[in-house]
Amino acid sequence: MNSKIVPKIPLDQRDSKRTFVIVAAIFAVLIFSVYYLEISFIEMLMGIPSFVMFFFEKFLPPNTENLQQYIPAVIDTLGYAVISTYISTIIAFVFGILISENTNKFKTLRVITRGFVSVLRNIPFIIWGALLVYIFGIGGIVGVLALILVTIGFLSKSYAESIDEISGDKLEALRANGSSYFQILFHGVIPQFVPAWINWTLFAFEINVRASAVLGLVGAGGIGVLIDTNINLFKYGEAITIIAVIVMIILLTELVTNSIRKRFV
Amino acid sequence: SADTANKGWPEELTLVQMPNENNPNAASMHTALRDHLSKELGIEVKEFEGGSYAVGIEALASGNLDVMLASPMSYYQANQLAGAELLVTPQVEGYEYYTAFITKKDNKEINNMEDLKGKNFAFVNAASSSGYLYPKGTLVQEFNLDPDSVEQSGYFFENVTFSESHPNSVMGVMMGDFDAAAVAIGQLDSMIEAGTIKEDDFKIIGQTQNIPDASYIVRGDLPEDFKNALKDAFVSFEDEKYFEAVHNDPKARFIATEQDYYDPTIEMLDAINALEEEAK
Amino acid sequence: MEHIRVTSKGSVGKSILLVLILGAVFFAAVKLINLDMQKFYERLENVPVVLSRMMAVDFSIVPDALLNIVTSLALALLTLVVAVFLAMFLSFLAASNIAPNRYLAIFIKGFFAIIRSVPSLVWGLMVIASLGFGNVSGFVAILISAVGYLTKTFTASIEETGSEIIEAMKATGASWFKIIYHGLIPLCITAFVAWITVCFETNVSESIGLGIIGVGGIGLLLTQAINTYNYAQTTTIVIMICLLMVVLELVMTKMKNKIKFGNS
Amino acid sequence: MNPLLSIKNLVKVYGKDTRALNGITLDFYPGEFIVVIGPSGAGKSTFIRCINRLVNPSEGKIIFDGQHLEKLSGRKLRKERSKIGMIFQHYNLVGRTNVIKNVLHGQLSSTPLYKSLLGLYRHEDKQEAVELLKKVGLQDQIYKRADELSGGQMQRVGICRAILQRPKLLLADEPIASLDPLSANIVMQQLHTISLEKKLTCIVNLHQVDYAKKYATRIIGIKKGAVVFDGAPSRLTDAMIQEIYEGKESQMTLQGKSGMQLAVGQNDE
Amino acid sequence: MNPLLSIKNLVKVYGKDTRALNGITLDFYPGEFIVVIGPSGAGKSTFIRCINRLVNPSEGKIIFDGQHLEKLSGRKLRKERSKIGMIFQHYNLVGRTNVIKNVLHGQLSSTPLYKSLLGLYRHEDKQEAVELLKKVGLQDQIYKRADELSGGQMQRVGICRAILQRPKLLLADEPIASLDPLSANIVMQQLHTISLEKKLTCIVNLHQVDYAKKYATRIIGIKKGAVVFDGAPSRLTDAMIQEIYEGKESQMTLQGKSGMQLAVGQNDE
Ligand SMILES: Nc1ncnc2c1ncn2[C@@H]1O[C@H](COP(=O)(O)OP(=O)(O)OP(=O)(O)O)[C@@H](O)[C@H]1O
Ligand SMILES: Nc1ncnc2c1ncn2[C@@H]1O[C@H](COP(=O)(O)OP(=O)(O)OP(=O)(O)O)[C@@H](O)[C@H]1O
Ligand SMILES: [Mg+2]
Ligand SMILES: [Mg+2]
Repeated sequence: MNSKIVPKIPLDQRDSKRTFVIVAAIFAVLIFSVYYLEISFIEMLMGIPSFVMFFFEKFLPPNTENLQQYIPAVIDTLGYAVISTYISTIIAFVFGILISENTNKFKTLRVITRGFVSVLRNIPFIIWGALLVYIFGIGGIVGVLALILVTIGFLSKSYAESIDEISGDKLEALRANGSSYFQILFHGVIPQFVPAWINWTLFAFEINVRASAVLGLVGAGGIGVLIDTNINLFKYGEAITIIAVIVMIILLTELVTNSIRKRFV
Repeated sequence: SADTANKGWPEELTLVQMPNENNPNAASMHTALRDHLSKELGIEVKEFEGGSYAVGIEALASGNLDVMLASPMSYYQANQLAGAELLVTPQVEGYEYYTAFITKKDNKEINNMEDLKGKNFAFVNAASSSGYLYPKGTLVQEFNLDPDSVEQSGYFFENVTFSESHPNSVMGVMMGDFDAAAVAIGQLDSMIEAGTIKEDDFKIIGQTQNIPDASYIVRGDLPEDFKNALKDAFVSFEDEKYFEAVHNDPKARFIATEQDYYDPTIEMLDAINALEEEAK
Repeated sequence: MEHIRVTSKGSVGKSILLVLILGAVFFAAVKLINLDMQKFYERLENVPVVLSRMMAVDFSIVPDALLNIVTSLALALLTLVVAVFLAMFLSFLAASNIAPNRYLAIFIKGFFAIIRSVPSLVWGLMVIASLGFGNVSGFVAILISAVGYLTKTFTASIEETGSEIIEAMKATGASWFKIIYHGLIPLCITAFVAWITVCFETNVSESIGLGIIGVGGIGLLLTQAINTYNYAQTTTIVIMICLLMVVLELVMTKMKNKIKFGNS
Repeated sequence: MNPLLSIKNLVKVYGKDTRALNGITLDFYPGEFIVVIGPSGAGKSTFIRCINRLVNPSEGKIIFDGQHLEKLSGRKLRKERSKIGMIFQHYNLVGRTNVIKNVLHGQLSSTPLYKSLLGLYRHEDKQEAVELLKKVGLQDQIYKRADELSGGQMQRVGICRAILQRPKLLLADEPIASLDPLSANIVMQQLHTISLEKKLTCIVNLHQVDYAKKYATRIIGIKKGAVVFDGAPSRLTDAMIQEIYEGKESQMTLQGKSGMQLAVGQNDE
Repeated sequence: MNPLLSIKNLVKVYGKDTRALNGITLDFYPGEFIVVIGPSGAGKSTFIRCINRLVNPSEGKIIFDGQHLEKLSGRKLRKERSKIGMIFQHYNLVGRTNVIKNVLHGQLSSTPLYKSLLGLYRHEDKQEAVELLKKVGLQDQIYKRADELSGGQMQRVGICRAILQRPKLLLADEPIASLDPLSANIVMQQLHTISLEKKLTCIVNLHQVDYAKKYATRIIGIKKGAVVFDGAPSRLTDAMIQEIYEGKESQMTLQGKSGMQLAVGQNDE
C-alpha cells in the first residue's frame, strides 16, 4: 500500500449509532431489572452446591415399594394426555393456519385469531381451573378441557411460527398453476410442515403428561397430583420414583414416535 | 445495630404467610405487621407469601426462613424435620374452625353421617389437615374404621375422590359429581359471601371437632431471648385495621401459644396412622 | 385399464396401518378416561351464569396491579435474556445437523426432557432450600423452565434449516462456532425471535404461578383475588395481563418482521 | 390474429430504488416460441414472474386471453393462472412429496379438493404423468421423494408438472440451466414441439444464445429492465448479441481482455 | 510430480441401494484444470462432495496434500478444508446476510474468532472481497441482502467466496449454470487463469461440453458412478461424448428421434 490513506470498507450500511442505542437501551433495562429485583448473582452461584446437595440427600434413593399403586394414576395420566393431545393438535392446527401470514391473507381474521389464542394462552391456569370447575364440576371431562385449553394456546402459536418459516418458493409453484387456497395448503404447506408438526405434537404430549398443576386444579387427579401430595407428606423417595416414571413415559413415547416417523413418514 | 450483634440475634428475619383454608385473607400485602416487628426487634423483617407448606418447612430446615404460619399437621412436620416451635396464634373471639360434611340440600338419601356409607365422597388431598386428616379422623373414630382402608372403594364409601381444593369439593357436591364432601367452614363462608353458592344450596350433616387455629411457628435454633422478644413483639401488635382486614375482626389479637396447644390434634392424627411415615 | 398408483404400494399400507394405530390409541384412551359427554352438554348451560359472575371490574386495583406488573416484567425479562444465551449455546450442541458430538447431543436432549418433567413444586423446594425466599429463587425457578423450553424449540428450528448453509460454511473450513455465528444464527434468527416471544409470555405467566416460592408480582395479587373470591378484581387483573401480553406480542411481531425483511 | 398476451408499459420497482423493469411493451401471439435473453440481473426472471403475477408489477397492463391480469384476484386470478404453466429456475418442488404427486400438482386446479387429497386424480392425468416422466427418463424415480433427486432430475420433474397443466402459455425461467446437453436438447425439443403442435405460446428465459437461436421463433433481448432487441433469430447478429450482454461487467476480465468472447459455441463457428 | 489429490476406489451408497459412486480411482496434479462431465444423476455432485467430505464416502481413500482426508475429523479436517474452496450448484449463501459478508465467509477459517464476531476482517481481505465483487460486476450490490439477488448474481457471490478462501484446490459444482454466456466466460476464464497463475487445481462439474473443451486441461467423464473417460480435451471425440451421455434417456425424445443431437454448439460445427 502506498502512502495514500486507506479508505475504510464498512461491512454494512446500517447506522451503527442506532444499533448502539438499542443495545444500550436493552442493557439499561437489564441493569434496572437486576437492581429493582435485588438479584445477586453471587448469591445464586453460592447456592448451587446446596441446590445439588438437596437433591441427592433428599430424593435419593428412590422408594419403589409402592410402584404398583401408581399404575392407575399413570394410566389415567396417559389417557388424559392422549385425548387432549389429539384434540388440541387438530384445533391448534386450524388456529395455526389462521394465524400464519403464509396461509391466511385476511389481516382482520388473522389478528382476531391471534388475539383469541393470545388470550387463551395468557389467562393463568388457576383462572381456567376455577372457571371450568364452576361450569362443569369435577371429573374426566374437566380434566381434558383444562389440558386442551392450556395446550391449544401454546400449540397454535408454535404451529403458526413453524408455518411462517416454510419458504414461499415451494408454494409459489402451486400458486402459479392456479391451485386453490386449500390445495396449496394440503399439497404444499402441510407436507413441508409435517416434521415440525410431529415435533410440536410430541412436545404437546409431553406437556400434557406432566401437566400436574392443571389436572390438580380441576380435581382430575393424575400422576402430578401424586407427586405433589407425596412431597407435601415429605415422601421424597416416592416422589422421585413417580418423576422417574414420567420421564420414562416421555422418553419412551419419543422413542416410539421417532421409530414410527422413520418408518412411515 | 450494635446490640443485635452482641446477642447473637439474626441480622434479619424472614416471615412467610401461608394461604389458609380458614382465613384466605392472611396476606402479606399489609405492611403493618412487618413494620411493627421490625421496630420492636430492631432488625430488618422480610415478609413473603408462601404457597406450599412443604416448601416453607424445607426453608425452615435449611435456615432460610424464621417464622411461618402453620396448620397443626404442618407444625408437626416442621417440628420433626426442622425442630420448629410454636410462637403465637391469632385469636378471634367467637369464631371456631372446623370442617363440615356437606351434601346437597335436596339430597334425600343423606341426612346424617351414617348415610355416607356406600356413597361417593370427596376429600381435598392427602396432605391437607382440614380437608382430609380431620374429617377422616372423625369418620374413623365415629364408625370405628380401619384408617388404612378408608379411601378404598367399597370399604366404607362407594368411591373416594381427591378434589385438590376446598372450592372444588363444594362445586363437585353442587353439581352432583359426588354425593358429599368435607369442606372447611371458613371456605364455605367465603363462598357464600362471594355469592358463588347460596346458604340453602347445601346442608351440613356433620362436623369435625374444632381445629386449632393456624399458628406462627419459629425456627427452634434461634436464641431463646430472641424468640421471647419476637413473641412479645407479636403480642404487642394492636393494629385494628390489620386485624379487620386479615381476620375480619378488629378486636382479634395475637396470643402466645403453649407448646402443647396442638397435642390433641397430633394424638388424633396418630390415631389414623397419619404420622407413621414422618415419625422416622 | 391398468391402475396407476400415486403413492408407492408399501407407503399406502403403511399409512393405513398408521391411521389404524393412531385411531386405536385414541379410542383406548377415551374408553379409559370414561368421558361422560352427556354431562358435558347439560352443564354447558352454566356457561352464561358463571361468565356473568365474572363480568365485573374493579379499577381500584389498577395502580397496585401496575406496580406489580413491573416486578413480573422485570423478572421475566431478566430470565429471558439469561435463558436465551444459555439455550442458544445448548441448542447448537444438541441440534443433530450441527452437533459436534452425537452423544453429547443425545445427552443434552435427554437431560432437558428430564428437567422439563420435574414439577415446579420440586424446583421450588430445591431452590428455596438452597437460596431462600425471594426474587433470586423466582429467577432461578423461571430460568430452569425457560432454558428447557428454549433449548427444545431452538434445537427444532436449527434442525429444520437443513444442511445447505452448513455445508457451504464447512467447506470453507470454518469452525463450529463460526458456522453458527455467521451462518446459522442469521438463518434462524426469525424463528428464534418467535420462540423468544413465546418464552417471554410463558415467563410472565410462570411468574404468576410463583407465589409458591414467595415471588411477588402480579401473580400474588391475582392469587389473593381468587382466594378471596373477589371476581371484580380477578377479572380486572386478568384483563390487564391480557392487554399487556397483546401489546408485547405486537411489539415482538414488529421486531420479527424488521429482522425478516429489513436490511442485513 | 389477436395476441394471446399483451404487455403494456410494465414497470417493477423492488424496494425503493431497484428498477428491475423499466417500461416493457410487448405482444405475444399463439404458437410463438419466445426466448428472452439478457445479462444476469437484467430483469428476465422479474419479467416472467410479473406475467402470472407471482410478482406484482408496479405499473402497467398485462392482458392475457382477453383478461386484465393485473386487476384480477382470488378465484378469477387462479383460473387464469391455471392456463399458464411455469417452470422454475429452482424447480420449486414440494420436497417431501414423491415425484408423481409433484407432477400431478399440475392438475390440481382442475381436480376437486377431496379427490386430490385422496390421490384420486383422473386416470388420463396419471397416465400422462407417467408417460411424461418416462419421456424425460425418470421412470425409476416415480415414487422417490423429490428432495432425494439430483439437480437435473428435479428440473425435469418441474417440467413435467408444467406440461401436465396443459397450459395455453408456458413460462420457463432457465429450464435447462442444470441439465446435461442431451437432456437440455430433449427438453427444448419437447417444449418446441408442444408449442408447434398445440399452438402453445412459450416464453423461455435462457442464457445459452445458441439454444435460443436454434429453437426460438422470436428472441427478445432485455437489458437493464428494457427491451433492446425483439425479432427473429436470424436478425440477432453477433454485434447485437455483444451489445445485449456488454456492460460494466465485460470490462473486468482478469487479464484485462475485454469480454468479447461470447457463448463458446459461437466462437467456434 | 506428486499428485495434489489422490482418490482410490471411492464408493458412495445412499440409503440401501442407490450406488451413486461405484469405485473411482483418480490422481489430480497441481495446476490441472479438470472438468467432470456426465449425464444427470451420474454422480458428479456426489463425487465432488466426497472430496471435501461434505458427503462421507462409503469406501475408498482420499489423499489430499499428503493427508488421508477420509480419516480426519475436527480441527484437522477443518484445516484441510480451508485449503479447498467450493462453489455450489445452489449457491448456498446466507440469505439474510449481505453480499460482502457472504464473500468474507471465505476467510472465516483464518480469522480469529473474536475478530470475526465483531466483523473485524483484515483490511486486505475486505479489499480483495470488494475487488472480486467488482470483477464479477456486483459493485452495486455489495450491501444488498443475498436473498434479494438474481440467480446469476448469487452464483457470482458464491464464486467470490470460494476464491477469497485462496485455496489449493477448487471444487465447483456447475458454477456457470445460471450465468449468461458473457459472465459464464468471464468466470471460466477467471478460474482458468487463477489455476494457471497459482498452480491451483480446479475440479469443475459442467454440463456444457463446449466450455469443457475450451477451458479444461483434462476431462473426466462419469456415467453411472464410474469413470468412462479420462483424458485431454482433444481426445474427447464426438463418439465418446455420445457414449457418455447416451443412456435410457436418449431413446425418449417426443418425436421418436433418438437423442443424437448434443450440445448445440457442436451440432452447428
Ligand atoms: N441425499 C440423497 N439420498 C438419496 N439419493 C441421492 C441423494 N443425493 C443424490 N442421490 C442419488 O444419487 C445419484 C447421483 O446424484 P448426483 O447428485 O451426484 O448426480 P449429478 O451427476 O450431480 O446429477 P445432476 O447433473 O443432475 O446434478 C442420483 O441417482 C440421485 O438420485
Ligand atoms: N426480491 C427482490 N428484492 C430486491 N431486489 C430484487 C429482488 N429480486 C430481484 N431483485 C433485483 O432486481 C434485478 C433483476 O433481477 P432478476 O432476478 O429479474 O434478474 P435476471 O435477469 O433473472 O438475472 P439472472 O439471469 O441472474 O437470473 C436484480 O438487480 C436483482 O438484484
Ligand atoms: Mg433469473
Ligand atoms: Mg449435480
